[in-house]
Amino acid sequence: MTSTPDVAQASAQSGETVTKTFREAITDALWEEMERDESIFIMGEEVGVWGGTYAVTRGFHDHFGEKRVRDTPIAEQAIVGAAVGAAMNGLRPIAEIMTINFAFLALDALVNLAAKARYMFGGQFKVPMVVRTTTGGGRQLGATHSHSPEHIFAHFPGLLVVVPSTPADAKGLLKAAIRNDNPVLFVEHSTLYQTRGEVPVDDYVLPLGKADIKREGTDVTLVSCAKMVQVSLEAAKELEKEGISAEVVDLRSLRPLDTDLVMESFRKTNRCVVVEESHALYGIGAEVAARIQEQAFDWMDAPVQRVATEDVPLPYSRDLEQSALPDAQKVVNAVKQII
Amino acid sequence: MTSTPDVAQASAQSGETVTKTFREAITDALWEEMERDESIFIMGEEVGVWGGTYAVTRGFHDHFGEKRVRDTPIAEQAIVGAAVGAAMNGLRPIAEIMTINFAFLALDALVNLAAKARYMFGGQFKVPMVVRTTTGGGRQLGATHSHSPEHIFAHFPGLLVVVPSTPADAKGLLKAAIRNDNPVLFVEHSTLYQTRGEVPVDDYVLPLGKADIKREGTDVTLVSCAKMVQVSLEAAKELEKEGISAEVVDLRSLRPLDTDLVMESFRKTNRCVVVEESHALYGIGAEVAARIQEQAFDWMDAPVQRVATEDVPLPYSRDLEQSALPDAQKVVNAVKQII
Amino acid sequence: MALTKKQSLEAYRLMNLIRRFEEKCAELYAAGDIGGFLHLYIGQEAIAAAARYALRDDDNIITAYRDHGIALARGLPTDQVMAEMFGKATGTSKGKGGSMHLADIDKRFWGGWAIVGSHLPLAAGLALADQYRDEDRVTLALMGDGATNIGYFHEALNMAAVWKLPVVWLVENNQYGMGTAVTRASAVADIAKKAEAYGMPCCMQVDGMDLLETYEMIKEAAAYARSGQGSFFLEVNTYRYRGHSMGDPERYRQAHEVEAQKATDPIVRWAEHLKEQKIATAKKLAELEQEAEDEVEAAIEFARNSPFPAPEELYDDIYA
Amino acid sequence: MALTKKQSLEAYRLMNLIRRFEEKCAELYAAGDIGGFLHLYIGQEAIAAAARYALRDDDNIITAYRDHGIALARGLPTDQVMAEMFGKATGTSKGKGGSMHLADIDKRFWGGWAIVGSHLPLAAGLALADQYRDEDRVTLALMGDGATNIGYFHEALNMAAVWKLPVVWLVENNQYGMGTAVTRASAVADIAKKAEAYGMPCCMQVDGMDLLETYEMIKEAAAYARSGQGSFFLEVNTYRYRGHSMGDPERYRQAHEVEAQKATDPIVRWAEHLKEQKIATAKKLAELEQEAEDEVEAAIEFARNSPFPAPEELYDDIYA
Ligand SMILES: Cc1ncc(C[n+]2csc(CCOP(=O)(O)OP(=O)(O)O)c2C)c(N)n1
Ligand SMILES: Cc1ncc(C[n+]2csc(CCOP(=O)(O)OP(=O)(O)O)c2C)c(N)n1
Ligand SMILES: [Mg+2]
Ligand SMILES: [Mg+2]
Repeated sequence: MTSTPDVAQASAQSGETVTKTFREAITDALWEEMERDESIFIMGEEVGVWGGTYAVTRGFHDHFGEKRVRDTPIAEQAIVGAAVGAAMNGLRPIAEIMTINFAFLALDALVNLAAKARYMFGGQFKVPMVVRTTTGGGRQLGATHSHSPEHIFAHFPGLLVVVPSTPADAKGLLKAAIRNDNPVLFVEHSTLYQTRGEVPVDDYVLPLGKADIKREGTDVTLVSCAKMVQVSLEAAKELEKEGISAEVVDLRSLRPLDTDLVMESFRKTNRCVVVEESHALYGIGAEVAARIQEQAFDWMDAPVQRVATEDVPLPYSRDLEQSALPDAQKVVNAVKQII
Repeated sequence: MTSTPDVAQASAQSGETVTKTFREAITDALWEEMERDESIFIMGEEVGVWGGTYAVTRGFHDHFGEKRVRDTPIAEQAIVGAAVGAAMNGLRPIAEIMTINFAFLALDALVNLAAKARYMFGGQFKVPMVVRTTTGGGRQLGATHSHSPEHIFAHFPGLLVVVPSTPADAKGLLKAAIRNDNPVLFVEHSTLYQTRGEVPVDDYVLPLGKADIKREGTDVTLVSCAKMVQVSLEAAKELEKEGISAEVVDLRSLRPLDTDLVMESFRKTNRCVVVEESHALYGIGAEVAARIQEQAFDWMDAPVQRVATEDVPLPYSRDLEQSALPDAQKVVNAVKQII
Repeated sequence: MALTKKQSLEAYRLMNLIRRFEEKCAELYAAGDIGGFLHLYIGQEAIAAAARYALRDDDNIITAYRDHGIALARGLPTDQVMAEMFGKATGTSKGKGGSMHLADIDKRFWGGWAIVGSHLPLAAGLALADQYRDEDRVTLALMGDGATNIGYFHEALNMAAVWKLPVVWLVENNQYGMGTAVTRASAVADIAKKAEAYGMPCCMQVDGMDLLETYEMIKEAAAYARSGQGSFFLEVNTYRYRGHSMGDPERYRQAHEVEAQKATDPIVRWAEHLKEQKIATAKKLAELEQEAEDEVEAAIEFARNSPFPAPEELYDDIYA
Repeated sequence: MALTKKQSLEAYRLMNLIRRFEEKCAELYAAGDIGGFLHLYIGQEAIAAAARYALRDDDNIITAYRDHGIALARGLPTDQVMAEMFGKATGTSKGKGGSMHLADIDKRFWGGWAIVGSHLPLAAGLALADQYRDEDRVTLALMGDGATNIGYFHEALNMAAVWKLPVVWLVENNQYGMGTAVTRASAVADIAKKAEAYGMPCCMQVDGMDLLETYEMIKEAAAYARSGQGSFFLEVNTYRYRGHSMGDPERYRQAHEVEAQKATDPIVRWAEHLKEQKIATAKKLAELEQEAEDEVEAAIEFARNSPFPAPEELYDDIYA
């Protein structure tokens, strides 16, 4: 049995869309929510005067002022911890941890404060907060700055972990995260910020914890999230050239982890490759594979394959780093192993 | 491909054994190693004057002195970080983190310092250190103090993670960990300290990263480690009464994770239940199940089952807490689902 | 600004309540009615009592796992606190928290927290929320001497100082963090010196065995914080008579050290004071002691007769 | 104890080497030869040069990601440092570390480390190992002003103080942690005040634009640490002319602030000093500048002609 939060959210849609970058979609969500609710504020390193190291909160400091857009000292434990305290006491903080690598320092605050505050005191407290952070390798930042360990935070009940892959999802899921009364770790892949996509213009709120089909197909199911959805889609294009039709399922959230769509897809394709950016050991692919054999055993025509980052710290040197990361070719190869 | 350290170690054995508790076995290993090598020292909270909160280092402070048995401030980041620095500079520190819950605070130090120091600088540094810590729920310590997240630390290449289940293994693996030139997280289950078993009297060193069969059987493979080996053995006894023969595989190490024995066993039994103490999501059971379907697909008569801690923070109230933890009955039930 | 006569008597009753409560808990632990870790407050009662009267009822209080004393002082019902010790559904945290995790949101008592130092950024956050809404509450963050060596402490106090958050940081210096004497773990023996790194006004060497002195210092600190000038730091000297938690072998101190400390017992001193000042007769004090004892007995009765949480409550209250 | 003539001239060459190196790195970054994050040391050169001469060659040095200057000062071969920038197999870290992760174990240069503050407990550990073996080395731990707000800082300095570890903690206060001015992030403007929490002797407001003053202070601090009395804390004021890293929009300061700071340029000042003291002629200085420039050019050449790591090196050097 898996514990599940109540994640249904209103989703108003006129159907009208506009092209936006992933970054703009996030900026919009933040801006609109802050305009809507005074109890929301942002805190983090360089979120104010600098405008966010990934330029997501540019202009916020001027517009909302120092009270609601707070530059902090370099103190990840205090950033998350203070956000939890403020959330318990009635505000709706959006804390930013510059990159998820620095969230290692806040693991205790996320797991033992944010995720436990409600249960441990018999439901007295509510912790409506979002911790935004960036993830991902591939930018030659070296071993300490290139982790993608979001599933680790998702291991613990009490904390929701959202991993969007498109501008529209980013907007809809971030709004949902902000409105949710539970702590949410919202993870933005730093190499997605420039990507573009159609985003609903109006108050767009998606349900948290629902996977999504990003491409339909019949021969194999590719399961992934965040940046790896792009890689999967690329692979799907390659495969199409060879007459293999791949369905791409975007998990969108690692807790709750919704694998219903995966099962549905798998019962159709009978084959699956999970594409994940962290190392394979105890990772997303392991969980998805375990669930498939648990829930769709009779539909398995071949073992679920995993494409993950090599089991090495990420090196600086460009080609070497790239060789360690999952790419479309590796996904294609994995598919061919089981088709 | 999984990265593997060179873990072969000498293992001198006269065959003579003596009954010892798990605690004594660890104490012996520490004592003998400290007598053997002056560059080994112990640091941690309450390791000295107190004698270790689990009484493992009782008498060490008097015998080896303050220089080699160092009480530290409450400062997990500095304990691990300073141990890494001392290891880089030629010593062989054994740092103690009182419980693995507090190691959350040292995740960065373990992953970004200990595990990366060698690779990131092109192999210049060596980090021969052990971080000893305790794990496990079931003692009514509440949500923050009852985690068993060792697989999380094992996710990252560079760090070895050892999880012994018997006094003999504890001694042999701890000696191996201390002699190994890589950082090792050595995890002792706090409810195993009182358990007894035969321990070789002489300088007993086991290879790191080798699983072990703790009970032979033919109908189902139970895979586990640490305290869950006990639970699995209990379940095996119950199952025997009903004519089901269970083989119990003890992983003994979560990185390197040796599943060769698991596969061997599985190819014989065609059925497997993984018993793990943490939550199931992205856990040990997921990894083992994923590997079985990858490596022994044709031998699968039924899905691999997972018995894990319920997906809730651990509550204080005794029965409620117990109900959340894996036990023999749950293992038996899981086995019956697939037999 | 001294305590009123009524408060003075109440304080006596309260300190006795805490002590009786703790003594009983020790017994109940031995008997197996209480499990987990149990950290007693015996010897430190004056600090909780002082905080009780020095703060407004709507101020925030947050502390670590050694939380029974301050919880009772804050007015959490003794019944519910004891029921929590027993792990009963009627406990303050429905039996899910236990001794280390008492809380009462209605009393703005934000919990005992068991990871050393982790509640200090929470305190900053609680205060931030009040400051944000222009509410003139103060947050009292109690911590042990050992907690001042951990990173959380530094990050929280620096942040609080930069943002001028209305927090009273109160170190209950009971001379040891588990078995480690202050000077073996802290670079400075006067813990209040650490406040200088945060440019915070501070007060060293407050005598935590003296209810009045402690009361006055907390009151002053709270007034400062409430005035909008920022945080205030208090180092209050005290002593715990019992082990760190149950099962402490106490190799780190001699029995006579503990005995010597009992000479300054806060309850005895307060009794003397009340008698000297003619605030109470010996008989009145004995009555109050009896009341305290009765309250604890009734609480044990309540706890014993309360139900354990139902099995299905396991999955309640994880998410809002 | 002043610098010898030879050292004085070497120091001039060294500071020029660092500056040229950094200027070239900026160009190479723009050209795509260098990737990742690149943090330049321009403006701070005097500190690295001072450390070069104030320490013994067998003392330990450790720093953060802004590490090129101190690496070159420590004598890491310019060729290898540049090759590391390029991610080449001939780099100090075989191309695996990049700009932020230079190291040379033979030179006891223990690396640049990129998680803010994380190298501070490493420094404590390095010093502990020397103390343990009765070796009289000192460890110099360089850090930024921003790093003094993180938990690592507090835990490491407290531990070092309790154990009297021979460390010189040197804050390169370049006025900003990324875009956050010191006073917006730190409770105290005089960062050296933080040393009081650790009972450490300290020195505030060292002029890091003045090579001699900085040299003397580091020398004094190292002598103290070497004498067995424990750690010493130095706050050295400096300024970085360039952005935090490449691509910094620099919204947090005005161009004229940067220009004003250049008036105290450490290299210009040192050139004046050398001329005034008749240690060098303008011609000699120009020669040294040219040498520095040639060395950097040669290093670029070396780096360019070096091979990238072979694909199979990916799995090398994870484990010992
Ligand atoms: C981060 C962390 N490390 C270690 C512990 C174990 N521990 C519990 S209490 C304690 C001592 C705390 O001492 P102090 O802060 O002086 O408080 P006191 O118990 O004296 O009230 C320790 C080390 C913990 N709970 N959390
Ligand atoms: C723990 C952590 N948080 C955040 C960052 C991102 N970051 C890199 S450098 C930096 C500023 C550090 O400033 P300072 O210590 O003053 O050093 P300077 O860059 O000025 O030399 C920040 C916030 C990081 N690397 N590590
Ligand atoms: Mg204490
Ligand atoms: Mg700086």
